[in-house]
Amino acid sequence: MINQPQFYRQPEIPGTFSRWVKSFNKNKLAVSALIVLLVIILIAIFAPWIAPYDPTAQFEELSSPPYWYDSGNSKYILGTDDLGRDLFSRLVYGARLSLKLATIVVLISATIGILLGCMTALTNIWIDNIILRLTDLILALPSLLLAIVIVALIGPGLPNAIYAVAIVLIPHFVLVSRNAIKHELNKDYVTATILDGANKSRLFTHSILPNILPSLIVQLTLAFSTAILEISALGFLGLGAQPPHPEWGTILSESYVYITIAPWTVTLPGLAIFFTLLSINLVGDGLRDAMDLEK
Amino acid sequence: MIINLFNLRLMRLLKWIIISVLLAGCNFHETKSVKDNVLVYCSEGSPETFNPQLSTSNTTFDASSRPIYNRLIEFKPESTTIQPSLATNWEVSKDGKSYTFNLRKGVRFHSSHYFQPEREFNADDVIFSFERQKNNDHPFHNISSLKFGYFDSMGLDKLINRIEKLDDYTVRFILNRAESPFLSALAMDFASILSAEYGEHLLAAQTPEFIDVHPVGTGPFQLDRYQPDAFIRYKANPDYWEGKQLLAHVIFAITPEPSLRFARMLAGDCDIMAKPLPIHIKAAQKHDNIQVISQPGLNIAYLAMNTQKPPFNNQLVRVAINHAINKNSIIKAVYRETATKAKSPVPPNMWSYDQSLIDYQYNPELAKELLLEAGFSSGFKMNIVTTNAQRSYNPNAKKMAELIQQDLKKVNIQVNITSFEFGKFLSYTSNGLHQSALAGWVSDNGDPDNFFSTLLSCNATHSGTNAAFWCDHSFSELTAEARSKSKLNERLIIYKTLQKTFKEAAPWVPIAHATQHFIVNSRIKNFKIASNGGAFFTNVYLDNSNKKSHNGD
Amino acid sequence: MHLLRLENLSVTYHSNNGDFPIIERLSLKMDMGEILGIVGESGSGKSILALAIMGLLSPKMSMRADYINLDGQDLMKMSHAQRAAYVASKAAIIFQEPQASLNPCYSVSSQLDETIILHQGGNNKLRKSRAINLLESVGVTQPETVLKMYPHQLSGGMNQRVAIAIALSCKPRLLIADEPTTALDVTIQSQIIDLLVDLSKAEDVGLMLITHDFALLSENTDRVGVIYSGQLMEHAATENILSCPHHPYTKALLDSIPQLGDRHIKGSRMFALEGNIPAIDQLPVGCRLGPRCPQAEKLCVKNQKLKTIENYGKVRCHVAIAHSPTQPKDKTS
Amino acid sequence: MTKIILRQLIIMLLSLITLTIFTFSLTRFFPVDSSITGNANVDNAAHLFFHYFDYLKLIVSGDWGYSRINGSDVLKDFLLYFPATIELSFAALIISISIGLPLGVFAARHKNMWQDKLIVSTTLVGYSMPIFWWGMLLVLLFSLTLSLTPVASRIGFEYDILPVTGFMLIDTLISNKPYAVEAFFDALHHLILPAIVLGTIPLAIFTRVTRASMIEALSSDYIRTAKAKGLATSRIIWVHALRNAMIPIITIIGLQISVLITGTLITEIIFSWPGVGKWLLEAVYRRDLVTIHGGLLAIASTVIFINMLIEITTYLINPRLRLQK
Repeated sequence: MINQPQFYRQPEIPGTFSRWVKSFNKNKLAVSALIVLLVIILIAIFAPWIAPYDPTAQFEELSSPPYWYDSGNSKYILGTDDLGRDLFSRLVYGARLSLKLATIVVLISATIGILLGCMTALTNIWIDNIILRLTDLILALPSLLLAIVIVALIGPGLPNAIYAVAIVLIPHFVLVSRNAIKHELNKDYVTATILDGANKSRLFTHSILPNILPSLIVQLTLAFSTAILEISALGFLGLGAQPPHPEWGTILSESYVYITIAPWTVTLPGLAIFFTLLSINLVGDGLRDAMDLEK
Repeated sequence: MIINLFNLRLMRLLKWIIISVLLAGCNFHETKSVKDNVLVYCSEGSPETFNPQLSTSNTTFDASSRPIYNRLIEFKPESTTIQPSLATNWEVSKDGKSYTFNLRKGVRFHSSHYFQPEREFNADDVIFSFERQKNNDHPFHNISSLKFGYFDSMGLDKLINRIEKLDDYTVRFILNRAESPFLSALAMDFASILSAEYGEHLLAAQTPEFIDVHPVGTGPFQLDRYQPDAFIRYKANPDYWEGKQLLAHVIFAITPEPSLRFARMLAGDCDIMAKPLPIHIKAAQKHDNIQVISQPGLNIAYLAMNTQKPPFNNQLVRVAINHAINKNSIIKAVYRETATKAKSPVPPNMWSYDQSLIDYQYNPELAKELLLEAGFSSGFKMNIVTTNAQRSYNPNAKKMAELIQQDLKKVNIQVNITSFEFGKFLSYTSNGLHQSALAGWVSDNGDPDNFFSTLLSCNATHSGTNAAFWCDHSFSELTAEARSKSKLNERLIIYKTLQKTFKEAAPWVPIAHATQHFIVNSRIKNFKIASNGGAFFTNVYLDNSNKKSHNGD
Repeated sequence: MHLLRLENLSVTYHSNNGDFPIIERLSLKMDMGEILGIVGESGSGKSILALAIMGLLSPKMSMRADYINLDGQDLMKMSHAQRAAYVASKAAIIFQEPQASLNPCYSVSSQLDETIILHQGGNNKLRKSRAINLLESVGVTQPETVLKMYPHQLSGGMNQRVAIAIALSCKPRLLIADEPTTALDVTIQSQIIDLLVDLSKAEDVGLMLITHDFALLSENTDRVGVIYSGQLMEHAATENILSCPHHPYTKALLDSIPQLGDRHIKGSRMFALEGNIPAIDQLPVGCRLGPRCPQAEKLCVKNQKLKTIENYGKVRCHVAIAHSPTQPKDKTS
Repeated sequence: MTKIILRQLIIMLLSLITLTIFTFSLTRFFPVDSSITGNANVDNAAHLFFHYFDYLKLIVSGDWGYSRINGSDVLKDFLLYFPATIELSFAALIISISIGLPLGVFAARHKNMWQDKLIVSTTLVGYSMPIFWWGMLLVLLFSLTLSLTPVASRIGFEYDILPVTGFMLIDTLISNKPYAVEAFFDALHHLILPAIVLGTIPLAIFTRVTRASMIEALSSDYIRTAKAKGLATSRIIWVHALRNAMIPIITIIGLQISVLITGTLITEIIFSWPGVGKWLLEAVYRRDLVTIHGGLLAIASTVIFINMLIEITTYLINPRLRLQK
């Protein structure tokens, strides 16, 4: 600015990351959801210190309602289930279990999915086509159905449920990373980098990766909530975690029998799943908006 | 070409459709006249077949033998006393080897769109029904993939020498040896009488397998329509020999999920609910229009330890497990006090029960010492196999397994629970693949032999009903001896000895004898429970005088 | 009699961070059949002015005015619905992107027909012949074929002709053309402008031609308004402005037109203003042009008023007024 | 037009072939039934290829094997249970579209106002709802506490309705029983709650998508043109904006088929609804691999078929694609 008078100030242009943070912070709903999510994560981490009892320990009081009921017992804040296990402790340990399982699932599927996605995007058109066809097919199928079939084939139980959900989530990562990379590859700046003589790995780490990161982050949160939902759905259907594991879906399926007699054993675990999912989805939505991504 | 679906008029139409649907949902609570002579029974599962010869499951009997068929002689409801049915009277020879039955005249088989009988019931039908099960060359012997469970396991193929038709209305059974429970056996469900004429008809049509699918019997109801896993419809048999039933229809609403069954009961969708959970019994007492009908069951729920597999080949370990399990807490949590604690293989209301038998007391410390003695100072890992199906002797085997898991943890035994669907559970355990299993038994004929030889004899290890695979030859011989005696006293003495032997060997942890319950709408009158826990719809009627509104209290 | 008179029109943008003025106290006059050019950079608010007159502002904006007199009626005194109906019958607008401003899901005939039903009605046959006439009048050579087509099947110029036809179908007294040629090829541009000017003259329709391109205005308009950052900077007869621009901004705009052929002085550089038009949340104090103005001085920090210069027009710049150039020509309105 | 349909048919065929290769390899890894897979121990690739063709022949001829549990024909079973699932899904779809569409339009028109914010946050709640819990909650509230709706199944057991079409609402009406109309309303009454449960997540998604694409449509130039023409607001919204917004919405409706099928698996279990989902899950519990194989194949083919229909519909309603040069 050659002749700009000093009394006029120049606007600042913030960096990408701080712009995301600023934009995310503006979304009050997303910020409060993030806080809730952090609380849930803390509960999961510190479960042994937070839970008053062992999640499988059985007490004398069977199906004791939460303490705010007239017949409630203050020893058990959220009451006990039909075997006299403290529901609060079970839910707290359930948070630990659910988050742990979801993390494992997402790690497995993200690693495999992103690797496959990069491979397909950066290699020849035939492999790309084949993998694309396959992921399209799998994506068209209902993921829970596929997970159920996989569990049915390899047998019910926690490890198998994890594999099933992870397998089901892989195509999402393949597709998202592949599309994001392809999209970036077509842009002029990448051509410019290639013309500048960058090799493939440098091109990938310095030019492409930073630009596909937003899509991957959003896909990660999405996968995380899907993983929690499907693991608990499998648990509910009796195909995932088996009792006495305090998995939320498993607790729900166990207590469905008592819906008429002890409704809190149905409402509370569901509420836990619901709030976790809601906060993850809100955070994901906030991230998507902040990073200005389209669906 | 453009389908302009989205104009205003269509939107308005859509709005009206929604409103009318919602209204339809709301204003539909007037009492239903259709229900006035229809009984809806919420049953616990689909029958495997409509032929009781091919089953050992009460679910199948409820749906087949009791409504559709009759037997020569039958148990009175609520008891194990025998009464005439298709046979009006009978005679037993002095050597106990020959049974002669005089048959009822004027009994007609069901007439339906798939079969119209041309003659009445006679001796040929009796012979047909038993020959099918006994004779390997009978054209109907091999048509089903299912086995003649009771006939074979009770050894009737070896027991019955031949069946003679003396005339159209007289039949004689000749046995190879004297056997006192034989008469009870003939009153059991598998001894139902099928139509020989229908059999010929099906053979001619080359569809013999229909005999088990489209049943023709003489019973009070005939099959109307069946949709697997959904419902069974029966209609009253207009020609029933005792007179047409007051109920026009009986409908089985197949509802395996017990809480759903109870919810349907509360909503008035069901008139009778099978196998309520113990908690439902407590909850049902709060409602005026429903009542609980119960009867002590002739059953046992037990933990069978596979004595062929370590560590349960060691008697000390088995006793230790007996000491380690807290039956009281199981009866409290699983049965909600609707069962009695078990110590013998037979239930207390069975005539051979030994009151004086001493049970192993709950004592984890003693259990630990016994384990130490047996060489398991640091405990061991074991597997319990259960079923996720609800059984009349065990409302929730998975829960029971979890409780046992907790108890055994206290004596350093790590328990792993595997739960199977019931059919899978049976095949798994009868092949002896399990280390231990939560099994159970319901008496079929009120005879203690049904427990001792079926569950604990060496023969039963082959047929798979001996879930502990415990084979004590002297024990087995004694059960055979008791069977051949006709005097009750002599048998009683043997059974008491057997119970003591059983207790010492401890192949099981006997856990509980469950009380049988049905929850019944108060408009149902004259509903009775069979001694084996099944439901009787014969002579049931409805009292609609105080019609309650559909949405109840 | 004036076709359009605005007095103190202000448009405010309501955002989460507060309210910002987009147009400030703008006054304008247009005669019947007059061609008025509105010129300014992108973001100056000239399109908003058009939308405000048509009543098409987004819900995030609100407008105030002492009065907006369109063909003898004050729009500000009407209810919302009345106003919409009245404006639609008196004025029409065409936009920058001809393809985007037509609904991609409907054929030309249905979009044209819709307005004909609204304003003239008549039976199917009558309406069709009217549509064909309209298309012919905007220079479409095969109106029958074009009627059956969808916007994406037509070229940009053709779409703009269709848009003009639709605009004309309500027989407007005022036609606002908001950058009607920016998105078009250069060869098509002049065709469209000529068409608009011819139509305006033939049917005595007032034409408000909004553009950022002074070159377009110079030959076709009667008068020109220069807008910068929501304010009218200069408003005068076209020849006056061309011959003797007062406002530094107008000068800068005129200087930035590349001269071709004879008019091009060899070796001269094209003039360009430094910087950008200020963002609405970062308006400078005083004169809006201040930070970019080559003639800025300390007094510019004070608010500038639009003042009339005899025999010339109106100018908002105290420097320009103080150093008012020599005799302007005679003609003023 | 015929070209497009042909193209879509070829795409569908390719997807179906991919699917059968997938299911065929499943039967290889997990021997399902020798009648379907042939001899299980073949290592020769050429043999494998021929076996695949034998398998394909069986599948095409409708011989999908027999259930291991009750010996019934798997394809016949599927067709028996399928109408119940269709009826439920269709009802759910109608509910979610007929509420979601107007709601999304309403939210878009009140963009960023409190009505919009309320709707958007409600849809987020609906979107995050674990359907099995939601089903239980509604049963607890409407059936058990308020006694407004029946607990389970398709119709009251007292009504004897012969399955002619398999669609209960139709079968009741064409039945010659004296209580046909009464039975129809009873069936409708049974349908409401499960349909609401099943429709909740699609409803949330439709509302969001409708809102987003309506906002986009409403901010476009042609809407400004339409307003300038002086068209009535209702015409602008429902004719001009919605018509354009429908294009992405139809695509999303297609994607919801997957969500609906996932939902039916769980809804049918909760409401004891005799449909494909319940049938398949029973098979899973019994490890009836033949039925599982058939169920997967049938459901996946259905999804592929519906996707094709949706693709064709998008072509039909989008002139830009339909009239490509």
